[in-house]
Amino acid sequence: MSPGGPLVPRRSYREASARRRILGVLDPGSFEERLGPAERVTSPHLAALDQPVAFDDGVVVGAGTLEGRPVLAASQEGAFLGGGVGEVHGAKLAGLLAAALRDRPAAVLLLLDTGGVRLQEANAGLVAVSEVMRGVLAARAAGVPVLALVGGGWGCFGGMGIVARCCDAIAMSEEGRLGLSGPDVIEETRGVEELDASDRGLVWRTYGGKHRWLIGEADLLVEDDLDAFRAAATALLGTRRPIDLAALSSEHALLAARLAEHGGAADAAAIWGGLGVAAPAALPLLEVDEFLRAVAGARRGTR
Amino acid sequence: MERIEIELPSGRPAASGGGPVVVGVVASGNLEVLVERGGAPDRCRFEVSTSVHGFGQVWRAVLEDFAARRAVAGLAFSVNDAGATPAVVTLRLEQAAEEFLGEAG
Amino acid sequence: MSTDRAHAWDTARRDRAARLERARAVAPERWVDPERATALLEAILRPGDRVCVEGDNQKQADFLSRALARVDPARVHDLHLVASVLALPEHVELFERGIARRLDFSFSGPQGLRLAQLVAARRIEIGAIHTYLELYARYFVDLAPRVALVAALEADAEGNLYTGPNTEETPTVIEATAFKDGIVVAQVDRRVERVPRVDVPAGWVDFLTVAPRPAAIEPLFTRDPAMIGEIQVLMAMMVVKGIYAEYGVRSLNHGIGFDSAAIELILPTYGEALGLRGKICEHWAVNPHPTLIPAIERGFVRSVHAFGSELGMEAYVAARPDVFFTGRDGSLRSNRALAQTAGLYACDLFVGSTLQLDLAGNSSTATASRITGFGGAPNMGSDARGRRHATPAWLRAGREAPPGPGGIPRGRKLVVQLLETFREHMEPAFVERLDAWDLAEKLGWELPPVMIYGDDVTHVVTEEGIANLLLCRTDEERADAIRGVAGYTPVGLARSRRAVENLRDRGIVRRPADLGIDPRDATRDLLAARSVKDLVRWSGGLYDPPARFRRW
Amino acid sequence: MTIPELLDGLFPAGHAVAREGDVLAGTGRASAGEVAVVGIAGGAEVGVEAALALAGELLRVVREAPGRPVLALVDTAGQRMSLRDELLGLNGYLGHLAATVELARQSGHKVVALVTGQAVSAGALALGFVADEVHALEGARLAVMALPAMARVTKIPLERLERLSAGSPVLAPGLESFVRLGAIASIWRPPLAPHLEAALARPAAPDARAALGAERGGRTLALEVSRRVASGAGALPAAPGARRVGESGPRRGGGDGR
Repeated sequence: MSPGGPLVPRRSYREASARRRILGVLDPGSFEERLGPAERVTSPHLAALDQPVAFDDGVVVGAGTLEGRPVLAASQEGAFLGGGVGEVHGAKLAGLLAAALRDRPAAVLLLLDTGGVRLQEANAGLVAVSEVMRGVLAARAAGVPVLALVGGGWGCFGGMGIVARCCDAIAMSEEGRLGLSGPDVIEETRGVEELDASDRGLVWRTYGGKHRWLIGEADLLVEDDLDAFRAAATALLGTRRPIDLAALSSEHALLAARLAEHGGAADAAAIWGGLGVAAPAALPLLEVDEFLRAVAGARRGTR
Repeated sequence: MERIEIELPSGRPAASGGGPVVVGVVASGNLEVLVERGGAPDRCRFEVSTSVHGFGQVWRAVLEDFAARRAVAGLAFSVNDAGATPAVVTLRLEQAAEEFLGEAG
Repeated sequence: MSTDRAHAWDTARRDRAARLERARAVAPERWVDPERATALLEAILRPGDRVCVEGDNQKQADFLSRALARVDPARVHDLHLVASVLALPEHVELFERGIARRLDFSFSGPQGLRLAQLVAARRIEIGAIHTYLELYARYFVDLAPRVALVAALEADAEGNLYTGPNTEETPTVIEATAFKDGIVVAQVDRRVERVPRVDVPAGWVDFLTVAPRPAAIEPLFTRDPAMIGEIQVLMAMMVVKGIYAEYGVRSLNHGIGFDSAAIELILPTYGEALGLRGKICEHWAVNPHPTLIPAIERGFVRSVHAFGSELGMEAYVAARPDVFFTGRDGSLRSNRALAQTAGLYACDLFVGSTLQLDLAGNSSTATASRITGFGGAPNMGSDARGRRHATPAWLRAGREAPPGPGGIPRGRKLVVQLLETFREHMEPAFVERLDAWDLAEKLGWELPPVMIYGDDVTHVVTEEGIANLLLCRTDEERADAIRGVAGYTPVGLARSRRAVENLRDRGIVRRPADLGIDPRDATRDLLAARSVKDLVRWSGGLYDPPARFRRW
Repeated sequence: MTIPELLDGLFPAGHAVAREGDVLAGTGRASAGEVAVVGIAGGAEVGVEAALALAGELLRVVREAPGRPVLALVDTAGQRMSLRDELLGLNGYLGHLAATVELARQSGHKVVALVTGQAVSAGALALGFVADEVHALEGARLAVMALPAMARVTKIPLERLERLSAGSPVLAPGLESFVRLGAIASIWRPPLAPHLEAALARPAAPDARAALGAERGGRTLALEVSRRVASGAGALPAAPGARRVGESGPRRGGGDGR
C-alpha cells in the first residue's frame, strides 16, 4: 500500500500560538519574558466594548538566545483581536525596540501576526504602530538588525505591513501573507469586482510568500514549519540592510523597476511570467524546494 | 463582561509546580487560563472574566467538577473567556494544571 | 360485468403529444435556443402541473430554474413542485410569483428561512418533507412529474446525456418522468460530437438546451481540516476506539460535519496505531470527501460508492478506480438513489451530527424559524428492518438490543449521533423538547420534522463520553444515559449522579477514561492532514480544491 | 487654505514648490536658510507611484542638499486600496519611504511634519508619523477609519461606538484626540511662519510621543509599559517545553489592514 503522504505531521508555525512560536524559534529554555501574563498589564480600552482582554495583550516580548547569540524577540497572537496593535500591545513592541538600543542584541526578531491597528483602540494603535516603525528604524540605524518572520494565520497587514518592510529582512512562509490593505478591506471598500476576497487562490497569489519572495519583498521563503522558521531566523542573523544612501538608492531602483515592468500586470501570475518563470500557473502548488528550483534566477531583489 | 470569582476545596497536588503558566488564547470560542500559586493550601481559587453573560451556574458546575477531579489546592486560576464551551474550558483547565504541575499533577 | 369500451387509456400520452405539438412553434428541434427556454416552458406547462426541478444537494438545474421563474404567471401558475433540494433563490421565487403553489421536497438548506416565511404567509402548501428515498419512491407512485427539468454535463446531437461525476439523481428523475408520458427538458454545459459515456439515452429526453453558464455545483462535502478543533478530535477518538473497533464496523456512511471529518483524518494516525487497518472502515457509502484521502492512501478504504461527486476530486477519483465506482470514461459514477439504498441496507453504521437531541434520542435540525428538511441522514440513520445479511457489527448490535418477540436472532444498524453538548454561542444541543415541535405547531403540521427517530439511535457521543442506547431497557434508562453525556447543558445538569454512575458500571455510559483515552492526547497533531494543502500533498497533487479552500 | 496660501504663510520670504499630481516637492525660504518641502496634497490616496515619488525626492534632498531641513506636508485620505497596489507591494513602497525619512534624520536633516488636511491611517504613517516632530494645522482631520466602517469591521454597533468615542481620545476620530495621545505635538494657527521657525530651531530628539501622551492624559499606559519592557522589568521565566498550548483556527477580528 502506498504510504502516500506526510504521516508525521510537521510542527506548523501557522497553527502554533504566539507563545509556542517564540519558544520554538529561540533556543530551548532561553526565553525570558518581559511583562508576561502574570503581570496582567491588559488593555484598559476593551472592557467598555465588552471585549475580553488577554493577560499579555496579544503579544509576547522578551529576551533569549538564538544559536547561543543574545536576541530580543516579540511574537504577536493573531487569534486575539486579529493581532491588532493597541496601546499596551504597541508599547510592549516599542519598549522592546528601545531596549535594543541599550542592550545591543545580535538581532531583534519580530514574529508578526497581525491585521494592523487594533480598531477597538484605533487612534492609540495607529500612534503605537508609528512608534514601532520609528523604533525599528532607530534600532537599525544604531546597528541592531531587526528581522521579521511572517507566517501566522493573520499574515501581516495594515501599518504593521509597512513595519515589516522597515526591517532588515523578512522570512515568510507561503501561507503567511504580507500586504497593506487586506483582501476583506479592499472588497469592502472597492467592491468584489476589484478583489474577490473569497477567491483564496487570488488572495494567496497576491499576498502570499511565494509572490512576495519573487518580487523581492521577502528575503527567505520557508515551509510552514517551526523549525524552518528557526533556521530562517538563524540564517538571517547576520543580515544587515544599512540605512545609507547607497542601499536606499538601490532599493529605490528596484522598486522603480518593479513599477515600470509590472505596473500593468493584472495578476501575480502575469508578473511571474514577466519575471521569466516558465509555468507560472503551476507555482502555487509547488513545495518550497521544488518552487525554488522552478523559479531559479527569476527573483528580483537587492539582497 | 461578566466576572465570576469562586474558591473551592481541592486535593493537594503531588508536585509544587513552577512559575506562572498560561495556556490557550482569547479568541472566539476559546479562552486563556493563567495558573499561579495562590490561595489557601487546601483550596483553589478561580477568577473568570467572560464575554458571554448569564452562564454563571454553568461555570460554577464546570469549576466544581474540575476542583473535585484534579488535585489543584494552593493554585489560582485566572480565566479570560471569549465564549468557550464547557468542553473547551475543561480541556484548557486540565492542560493548565498539567503544564503547571508537570505530569505528576 | 361490462367494460366501458369508450374509456380512453392513453390520455396522458395524448396530452403529452398535444404539449409537444404546442411546443413546436417555439422549438421545432429538440435542441432549443437558451433564449427561448422560458417560451418553451410556457408552451409545455399547464396550470397545476406537477413539475420536478432537479436540484440535488450539489448539482442544480439552475438555468432551467431561472427560465421557469420567468414564465408568465397568467399562463403558468399553481404548479406542484417536486424537488429533492430547494437550494436556489429562484426556487423560492416560483412561489412568491404564484407560478408554483404546492411543494413536496426533502431539503431546503439555505432557503430554509424564506421557506418558513412563505409557509406562514400561506404562499406555499407543503405536502411533506421527505427523506430522499421516500421522495424518489413517490416519484414512482403518486408524485410522477408531468415535466422534469434536469441538468447534465454534455449531450450529443441526438440527445444522449453524459452526466459525468455528478450524476446524482438525474437517472431517477428521468426514469419517473419519461416512462409515465411526461416531458423531460435537459440543460447541458456543452453540446459535443460524442459523449464519453451515455448516462441517459436520447430517447428519454425531449428537449435540450446549452446553458449559458455551467450548472451550479456546490462543494458541500469539503471540510477544511484547519477548522477542526481538539474537542472534535477527542470525540473522533472515542468513536474509533469505542465504536468502530469495538463492533468491528466495516461498512459505513459518514455525515458531512467537521466531527466526522475528524474521524476520517485520525484513521491513518490513531486508527493505525490501534492496529485497526484492515479491520474497520473498509466499505463506504459516501461522497468523495477530500478528508477521506489520507485514509484511502493508507489503505483503510477498499470501496466507496457515492451519492454525488465533490468539486476538485475528479482527477483523484479517476486515478483510484479500485476504490471508486467509475465509468469507462474514467470518471466517477455517482447515483443518489442507489447510494442511499446502499447506505440504508448495506452499511453497518451511520455517524452524523445534529443540532438538537431530546431525552428520547430524537434529533432535529429544524428551528422555530427555519424549515431545513433532511439530507441523507434519515435513510442511512435508520435501522433497515428488511435487512437479512449478517455481519459481525450488525449481529453484535442486535445482541445488545432488547430481544425481539420469540427470541429470533436479529441484527441492528448502528446509528451514532455525534454532537458537542453546546454549539456555538452556548446553545445547548440537548433539550427537553425539540424546536421541531414549535415549528410543527406554528405551521399546523401533523408531524414534527424529526431527522432521526430516537428508537433508531444506538449511540450518542459527546465530548463527555458515549451513551449506548442499545443496552438501555426502559425509557428512563435511555433518558438517564443521554443526560449522562449531556455535560453542563440544563439537561445534563438535571442528571442523577448515582443513576449515571450505575449506567457507567454497566457500560451504558462510557467516559474517555473508561475507554483508555486521555483527553489531553486529543490534539490536532493526530490529524493526518491539518490543512487543505496537506490533503493535496496526500493526493500526490491530484486533488484540486476550489479556490475558496486554498491558502496558497 | 489652498496650497499657495499655505506656502505663503509658512514661507513669507518665498518658496518654489511644484505640484505633480498629488505630490509636492520644492523648497521654501526660512530665516535659517532653505527648507526642503515634500508632501502629499489634496487629500489624495497614496499609491505606489506617490510613495515612490516622495521617497525619490527625499533621496535627492539627502544626496544634493546635505543637512537641509525637511518639511513634510501631509494631506491624505489614506492608502490607495487596490489589487494592483497590493500586487506591487504598496507596503514595501511605504516602508521604503519611511526608511528614506530615517536616512534623512540620520544624515542630519531635521524632519518636521505638518498635517494640513486629512491624515488617515497608513497614508499618513510612512511620511508624517515618522518625522522628528508632527504638528497639524487647525482644522486638520485625523483618523484611522470612519466610525461606520469601524463598526462594520469590529461588529460593534455604530451607536455604541459613537457613544463610547465621545470623550475617548483613543476611539474618537479628530485632531483633538491625536493631540491628547501625544501624536500631534502642537496645533499651528496663523501666522504659521513662527511655528515653523521654532520647530526648525529645535534640535532633533528621540521619539517623545509616548511621554507627551502620558502628560496630556490621552495614553495612560504606553509610556510606563514601554519603559518597563525597555528596562527588562517584569521578567517571567517561560515554562520549559510548553506544549499543548491551546490554539484556535483563524477568525475574523479587528484590524486596519484586514
